Amino acid sequence: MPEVCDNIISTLAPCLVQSGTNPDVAQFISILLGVALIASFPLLLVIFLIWVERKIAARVQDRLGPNRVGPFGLFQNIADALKLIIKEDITPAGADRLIFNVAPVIAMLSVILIWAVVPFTPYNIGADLDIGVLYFVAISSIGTLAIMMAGWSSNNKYALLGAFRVVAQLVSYEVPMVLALLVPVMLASSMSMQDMAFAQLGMWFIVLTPVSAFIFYVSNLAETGRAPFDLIEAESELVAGYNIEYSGMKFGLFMANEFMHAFTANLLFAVIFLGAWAGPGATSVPILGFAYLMIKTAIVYVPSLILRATVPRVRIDQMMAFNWKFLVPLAIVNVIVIAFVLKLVQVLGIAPSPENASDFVANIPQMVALLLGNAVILAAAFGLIRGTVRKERLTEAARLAKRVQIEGEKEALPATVATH
Amino acid sequence: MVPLWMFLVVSAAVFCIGVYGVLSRRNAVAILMSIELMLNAVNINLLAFWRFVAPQNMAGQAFAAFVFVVAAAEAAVGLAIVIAVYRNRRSVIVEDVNLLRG
Amino acid sequence: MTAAVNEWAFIGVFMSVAWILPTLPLVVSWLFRPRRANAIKLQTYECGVETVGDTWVQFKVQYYIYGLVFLVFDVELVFLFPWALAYNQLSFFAFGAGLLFIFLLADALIYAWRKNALEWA
Amino acid sequence: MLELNASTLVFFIFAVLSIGGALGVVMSRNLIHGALFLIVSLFGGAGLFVLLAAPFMAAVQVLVYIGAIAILIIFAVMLTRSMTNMREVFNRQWWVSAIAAVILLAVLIVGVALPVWGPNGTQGDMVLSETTATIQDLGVALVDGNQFVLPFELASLLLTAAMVGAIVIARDNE
Repeated sequence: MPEVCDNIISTLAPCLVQSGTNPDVAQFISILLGVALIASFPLLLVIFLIWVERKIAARVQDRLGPNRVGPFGLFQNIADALKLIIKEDITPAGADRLIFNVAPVIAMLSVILIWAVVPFTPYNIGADLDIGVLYFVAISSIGTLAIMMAGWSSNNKYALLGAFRVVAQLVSYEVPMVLALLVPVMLASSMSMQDMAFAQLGMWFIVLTPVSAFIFYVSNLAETGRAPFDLIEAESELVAGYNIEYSGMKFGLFMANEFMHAFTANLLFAVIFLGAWAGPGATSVPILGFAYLMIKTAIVYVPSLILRATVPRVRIDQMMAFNWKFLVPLAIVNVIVIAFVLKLVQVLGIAPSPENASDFVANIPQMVALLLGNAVILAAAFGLIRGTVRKERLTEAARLAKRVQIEGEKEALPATVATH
Repeated sequence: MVPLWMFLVVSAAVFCIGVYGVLSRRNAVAILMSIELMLNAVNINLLAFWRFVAPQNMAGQAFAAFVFVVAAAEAAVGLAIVIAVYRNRRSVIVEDVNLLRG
Repeated sequence: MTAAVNEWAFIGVFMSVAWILPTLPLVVSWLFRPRRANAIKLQTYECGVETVGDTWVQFKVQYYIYGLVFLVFDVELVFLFPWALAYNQLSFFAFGAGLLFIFLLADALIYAWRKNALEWA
Repeated sequence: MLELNASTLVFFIFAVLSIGGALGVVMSRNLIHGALFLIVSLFGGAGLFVLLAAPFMAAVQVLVYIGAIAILIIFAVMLTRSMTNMREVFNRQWWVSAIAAVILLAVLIVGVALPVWGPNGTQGDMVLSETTATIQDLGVALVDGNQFVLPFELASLLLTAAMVGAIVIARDNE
């Protein structure tokens, strides 16, 4: 009947059953269609993303960027993909062929699979797993493995060394990221992505826990190898890391994967902290929710591109120190303080009840309490950073002064000898 | 749903392969990997019994979580010992490492 | 139950189908690309000079230390995620229990910090 | 006894991954291949956990084993250069171990598959309960004073001790 078949995506299965298909087969067909849609969307998107990134980087650096192929150079990346496809592909001698070829596919898979749990609209989500948050963390950790495989199987010491550096960076920054994720889980009382989106109808989590959002955003920059943490690529000093032996389309997969991963990470930020599809009219017109999600993602994605084009790269020891000595302690303190405030809010009875959780006004007392907690954390963190930086500057200045003094004495020495 | 005993057979097979690896490999890292296999078999067993016998009781899942802790601690310390031994003896073959035999 | 099974069926189908998409360009490229390999071309790339020695050079133990600290924090999450999930239903005692848990782990981090195990040097 | 449907098929896929990966671990000459086989085996285990309605444990399996322990093992292989001198994989008593393992396996299979030691779930009519405890219940149980709060804190203590110990052992003292 037409009223059943109006929304092709969400009601395909009942529609097929009505036209006489076996229910199991209908279910399978609808699942397959959903998979094909969700899996191919990021791959098509990435062509556009690379164009956006090149255009923005060009604008920041006062260049034009791609502007020859197609309108505004839109088809430049299709031309690049064609070039990569017909390029000779070299598997170096002594490489472990199977692992060498499988690694780029696994790297890309680890990003595509994340899209299965992204709630696009209130009604359209690939799989609303009850462990959604943990699912995407687990899947991302497979990407680390793919990098290790790529670096090892190349039979090149620089590739292996690069892979080691990358893996050390990725595993380090996973710790604050996951610790920061504990707070949204606590607030939503659920790990399902869709529940998390619904829990933010009243108030976005970025308002409730800006510190978690900050930690998540920064560690996502590092996880995806974006500036200022792009030591994975480091084109000006290392040329490349783990993917140095890759050429042709396999290299293309790694490169496209990097862009896709960056976008996916920002998409997750939008889902977990910016309320996913939430916005006026999203529940009645699902496509509007999808548009909101994409707009929110773009709002956090574009600054990361501008950041990439402007800031210099940090040193690896600075990067590790920033993670272990600042982000991880901050994330731990954040979890403790938020847990305490939440319990306090609950005991005082000013927490929004499940009935009015989606009401903005009911959320205000809790928001104020949480924001106070966040302000305390931020003030403490800021004070600590200032103290550390001042100490560092003083020791550096003392070191410099000492060196100047020693050199001055060296120069003065012959003169004193001469007077005697 | 597949019956309980088939899960147990899979778990038993993985466990016995792990036992074989521990008893027969010469490389210390390989032995540690075999131990990880055995712990994983234990986890399959715990969760299978939890699902089939007492799904409302939390004990099965909680025990499995503690097995994860033990596995992680074992891997961390075991591999650290392997690295330390390699630094002193330049070998990870267990038969070459007989410091305690005097 | 059936709903959850459907969700996991989706993930299963996704995993068994999604690898085709990245493999497809590799296959197309395999069909069209030239094959003119020779021994020099297949050499390990090392800034234009011939590679010296074994690929398995000795690595710093520092990498292992980072992996180790990561592993410990990763396993901690096995416990903290259920704790955070059930947090709203829990009493104040649960906050204390979680606090003690986190403090014990923070100890480990402080120890590593004091021993300079977190320095990249 | 066993009807052929989707869940049975999925079970067999994961069982083969689990056992095949395990065989790969003990047989492979190259330790990096061994570590990758270990990952395959553990991934199969994670699939079995999903079938057993414990998806949380499956995610943890991927996160902890594949994301952390496997990486640690690969680091250790590289640090000890165990790849290079691998002429003999097995020790001299390998056949004794093989016999012992096969006997153990036979005993275990008899124990679990044949009802020699009482009823054991081989009955096809065993009814599976539809409701299982959720992750929330696990969270409640972990900090409940009457259930697992002591092991919960002890787990943290064990991890701390393991980390301190491993750092002391692994570091160069020069």
